[in-house]
Amino acid sequence: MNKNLKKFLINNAVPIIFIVFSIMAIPVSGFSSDYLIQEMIIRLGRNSFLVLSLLIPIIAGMGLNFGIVLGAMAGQIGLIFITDWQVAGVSGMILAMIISTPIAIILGTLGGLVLNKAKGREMVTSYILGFFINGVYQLIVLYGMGKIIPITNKSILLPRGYGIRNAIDLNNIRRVLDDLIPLKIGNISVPVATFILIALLCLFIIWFRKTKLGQDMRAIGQDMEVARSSGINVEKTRIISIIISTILASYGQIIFLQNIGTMNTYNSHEQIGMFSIAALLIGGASVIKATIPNAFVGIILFHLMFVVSPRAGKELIGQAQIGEYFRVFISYGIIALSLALHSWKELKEKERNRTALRESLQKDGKVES
Amino acid sequence: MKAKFAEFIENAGWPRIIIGLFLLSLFIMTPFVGLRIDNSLTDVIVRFGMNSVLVLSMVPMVQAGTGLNFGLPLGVVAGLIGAVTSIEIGTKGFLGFLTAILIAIPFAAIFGYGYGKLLNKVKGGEMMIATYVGFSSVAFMSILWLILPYKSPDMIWAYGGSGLRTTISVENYWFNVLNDFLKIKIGSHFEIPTGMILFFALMCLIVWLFFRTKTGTAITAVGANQDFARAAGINVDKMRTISVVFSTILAAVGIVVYQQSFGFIQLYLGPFYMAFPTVAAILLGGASVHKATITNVLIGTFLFQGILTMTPSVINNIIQTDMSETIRIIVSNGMILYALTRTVKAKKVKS
Amino acid sequence: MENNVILKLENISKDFFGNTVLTDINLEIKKGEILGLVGENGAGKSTLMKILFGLPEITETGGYGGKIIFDGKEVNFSSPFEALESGIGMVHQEFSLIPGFTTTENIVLNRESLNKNFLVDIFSERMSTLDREKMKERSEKSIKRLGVELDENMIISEMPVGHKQFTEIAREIERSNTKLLVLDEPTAVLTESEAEILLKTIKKLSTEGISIIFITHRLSEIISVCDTVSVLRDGILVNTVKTEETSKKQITEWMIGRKIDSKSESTDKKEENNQEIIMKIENLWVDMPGEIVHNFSVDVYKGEILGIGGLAGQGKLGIPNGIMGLYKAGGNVTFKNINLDLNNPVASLKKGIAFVSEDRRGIGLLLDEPIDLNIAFTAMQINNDFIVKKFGINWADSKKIKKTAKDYIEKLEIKCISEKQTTRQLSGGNQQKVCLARAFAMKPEMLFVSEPTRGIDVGAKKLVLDTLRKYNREFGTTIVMISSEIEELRTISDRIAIVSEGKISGILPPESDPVEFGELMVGIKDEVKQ
Amino acid sequence: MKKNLIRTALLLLLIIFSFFLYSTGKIHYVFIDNKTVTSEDKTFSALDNVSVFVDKEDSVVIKKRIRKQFSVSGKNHKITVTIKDNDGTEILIEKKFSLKLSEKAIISIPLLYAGEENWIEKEKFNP
Repeated sequence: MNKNLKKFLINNAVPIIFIVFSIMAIPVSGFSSDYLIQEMIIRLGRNSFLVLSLLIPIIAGMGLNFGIVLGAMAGQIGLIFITDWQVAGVSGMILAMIISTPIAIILGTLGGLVLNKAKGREMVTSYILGFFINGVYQLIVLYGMGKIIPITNKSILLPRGYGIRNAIDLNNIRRVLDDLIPLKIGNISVPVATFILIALLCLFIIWFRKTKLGQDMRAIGQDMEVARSSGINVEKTRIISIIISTILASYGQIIFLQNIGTMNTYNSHEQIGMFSIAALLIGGASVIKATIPNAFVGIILFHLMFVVSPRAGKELIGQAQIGEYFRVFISYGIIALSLALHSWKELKEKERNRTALRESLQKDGKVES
Repeated sequence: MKAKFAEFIENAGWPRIIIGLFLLSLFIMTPFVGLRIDNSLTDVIVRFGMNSVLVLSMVPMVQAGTGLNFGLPLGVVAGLIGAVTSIEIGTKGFLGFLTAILIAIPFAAIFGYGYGKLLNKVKGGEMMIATYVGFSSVAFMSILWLILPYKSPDMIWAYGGSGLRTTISVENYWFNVLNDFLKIKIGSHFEIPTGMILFFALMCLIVWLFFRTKTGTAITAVGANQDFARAAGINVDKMRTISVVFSTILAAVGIVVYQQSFGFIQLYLGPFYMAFPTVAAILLGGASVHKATITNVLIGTFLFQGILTMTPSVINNIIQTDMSETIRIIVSNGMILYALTRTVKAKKVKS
Repeated sequence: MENNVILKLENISKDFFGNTVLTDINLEIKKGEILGLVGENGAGKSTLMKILFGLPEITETGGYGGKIIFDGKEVNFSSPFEALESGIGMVHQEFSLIPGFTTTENIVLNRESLNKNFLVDIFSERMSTLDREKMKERSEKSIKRLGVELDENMIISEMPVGHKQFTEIAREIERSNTKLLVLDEPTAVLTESEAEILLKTIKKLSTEGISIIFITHRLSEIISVCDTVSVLRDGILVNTVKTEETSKKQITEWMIGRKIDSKSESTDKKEENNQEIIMKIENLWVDMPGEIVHNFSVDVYKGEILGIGGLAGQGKLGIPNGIMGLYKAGGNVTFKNINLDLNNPVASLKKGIAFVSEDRRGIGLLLDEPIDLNIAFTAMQINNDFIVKKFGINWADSKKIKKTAKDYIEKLEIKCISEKQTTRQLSGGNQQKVCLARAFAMKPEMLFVSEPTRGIDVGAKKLVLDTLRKYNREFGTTIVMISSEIEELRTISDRIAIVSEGKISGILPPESDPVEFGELMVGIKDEVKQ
Repeated sequence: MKKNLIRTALLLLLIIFSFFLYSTGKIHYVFIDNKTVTSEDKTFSALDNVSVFVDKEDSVVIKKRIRKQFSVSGKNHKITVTIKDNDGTEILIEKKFSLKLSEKAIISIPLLYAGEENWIEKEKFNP
């Protein structure tokens, strides 16, 4: 029992530290519980889809997919088009998703192909890939749109006549999903439709794990060579996992932005990968294992810190800035720490495997210890 | 002949050749779009000098097999500590510059030591972790910039807020001390920042000499083949740590050189993305994830900075659009991506 | 009787770029028959199996000659998957299992029972969900057929080695059509009790009509389980006999055979010298994957060349790697009567023990560094040779390095453009010479040389061996040479120790009858006194 | 073959669905005037106390000589106008109209109030 408790504490060290931190920081910040609950509900609705989009590549052993920014860009292109065509409401949102899907498939395939060439260092490669595609995105959106790609709505173009403006007002679809089924509990409003969509995604992921494709991904994630020798098409499966993740991320970004209501054409996607990954890791996930509860717990804890720390910093030291830097530090620090712990464990595991053969022989009495 | 040409392409890699040709065509176009080539060259040389030491700081780590130093910001913040402290003390001119470096070095050494220890624990996953170590160190230092008790009126917010400013001018302290040292001026448009180039040459010499010592040789072996080194009785972890410390110190020195030419110290989130262009530059120069030489630094910095300086002016004049930022993003990240996807085969998988 | 034959190999031959490895192999396996396949390393067993399975490396190197008739039809598989599909199963030495999967999941890996749904019609078969119950049923059935106790819900990584082996076999026979099963040294990693169960299983499978090709070095297993045994030697099928008509001794003779007439030509025999012990190895164990050593003891005399031979995987390579601190090791090793600190590469090197590794490209060389650095490196780091001290800093003495490198290039006839050429560009033989040069540059008192002639051509082989002997005679350096080629050991060694199953099975003078070596290798002869 | 057929059919469905989404989500501008207009030599003067809502949006008061812009999405729309007479009685007018994809509508309250046929004017709309 005691041992189990210890194991539980060690396995969940990261979320526990964050819970303790939040418990201490919340009273200092002086936020009301209503406010915080409302904030958390909003942020859950906003971010869950993006964070959940990370899960499938983890199953396939490709680590944390920093490449979900590719999906985010696909989603934004969809949003640019529906804003240009002036399609509003839920129809507009779904149309944006439909438009972004083929783009996400293309980007996902590209990402998968690149990552297949960089086995063993998928994470850093997908990270850089995000930056690279961001350049291509800029090229298309900032220079191509309005010149090569027709844009009829002059109001979203830069004054020079081509290129999309830095900020686009998403008035047409602002909160359309969140407010589709209105529900208010006390002072707190709940975006029911968004949560239904998230629940559907969770069901999809659970179901997906039970499919043949999911099983193949699990096999590849654990031992690529064995999977290959059993006849599984490793490369193709890995590409599919990235495609799925990218598509989900593009939908996630659309949901995210319909909640926010404005889109920073050239920035909105940049931090998405980092924040989603930090949230997932804070929820107790690792590079090789992540569950749906990890995602939700992580979003709540991460955003609790995000909301609370600037105010707590201000109350404590009189400077909100400190809290802001603190949360940046935590987001990056937690990723560094999680990755380091994972690498370290992996190295230990390798060492242990090297001596495992001997241990088994010792057990049989073949070798003296 | 044909085979030789093919071999050259194979060795250099298409991206490098394309970028080289692109830069060449930019230079050729310069006079036709109404720009002065000597002016452009001066710009390129100055920016080359500014960034060269930072790029050079990649060499020890790559050579030790620790991968590309995406944790460069860690060294940079050490350099920042040196720079602001030197201004706080108030030393000016070359002495101020030297003070900055001398203060920065011990900090860089301490940071580098811890960083090296960490990287030893995560062999195989260095690059991603290094990236985030760099990021978090920048964020952590941001907190410190707010609360450290610096007093110099040139550095703190004028309107009573506490903490240091985001950009601090070094104008009154050691602006251009290297650039102006023995500066050669030819005509009214061409200048060579001799001092900065000499300083860079000195740094190169130090690195070059270092790899000719017993320790340096051992580090080369560790980077080239860890198993070989271990079999030859080398303490692999120690060698890796030494090289990380060395890289971090060079990065700290590098940022001070950068600042004296740039004229400003950028604090807070300024050094955040510093690592990427630097990594891209050395890769552009022909380095790989496993091997980097001083020649790679020279070629890479020149090509990279050349493109950064030339594209805005030349391309701007041709198509009346400033695409330089976009081109920078595509070129630098494309280069890193190329290196990451290419060298994976050469890496030996240990059982 | 004739239509009972499941697999027939007719005149199979194979060469790799003119180097013949198999000549006219004719083999027949009947339904339910167990065929033992034996032969020394490099006799052609694995090549034969690769041909049977249609491995790409066979077709890439020009295919093979002869015919394979399986189940009445001539076949020519272009990939192992085709072979599997037609009913040939293979259990490799290395486990091919997914560590985090259960027994069941591994047994039906990539052949899972599926439930269809509408998405299958839109996307692909892979959108079906797994039918776990059916999978469980299938694996239970398969385990039952093996006649072993296996928990079908256990995770592979938590299993003992034996169970993993059984899981692999269960997977192969779970294919409904498996008619022939190839087991490649399945007992090598098993404990004795596990091996016994495995042998029983093999017999049980054969009674069910599955034919089995059983590859092993343990002749007693062959005798106890196989119906027939085929012996390969130098790519020729020496003999195929019923096991009851033969004996271990006879099989051994067939395996080693040819060497009986080639007498050892150890020309300049050393006259008996003193028996001063330079290194005493007692109860050494080494944990090197694939080369486990346990309870290995031997005395090495000063100035001698001690050969260590044995079949692959029996542990001979583990000995130098353990003593040099490259793999975890334990036991007592004294060098010149002083205890040697194991697990510490520096300790052995500092004492003047050098090692030329069998893994030339892996740990023997810095492939992208020049020849001269490769030669001088260890001596520089360990003995502080090739170093000049200036301003309190140890600098590499490039002049001396260059000179020494040039010396060795000349002495060992290393073919290169200059001493600055990278070793990657050298041929295998010349790379080996660089490795030797590095060891010599350390001026060692004792030298371990592991498989020095592996993968190099005949001319270079002779030169390497001559160099070793010359070095031994000139400087009195004690040399311990590990090689899988007994012939080579006999030409150079003063004594030859044979390792079997991780320990010494005997020490023989080089003039001994080759059959005796063979018997020691396969572990027939128990204790042979020196 | 069967799979391809199904896929093609689904793709077509998706495209049709997209058009459906486009037509239901497309924004139209409806301009509502409360200005005095002259039509067929008759003058219809602007009204006091007019409040309007189109589809489900909150009602908006349109003062005299004012034009208000509404944006609505989809094809079929309903305009509801509440006018308070000088004596305080409320008159409620409900009208349905539909717009093609690239049309905007200009609705005149006085005409609508007077029950004229040309209360609505549809125009091609280019943003």
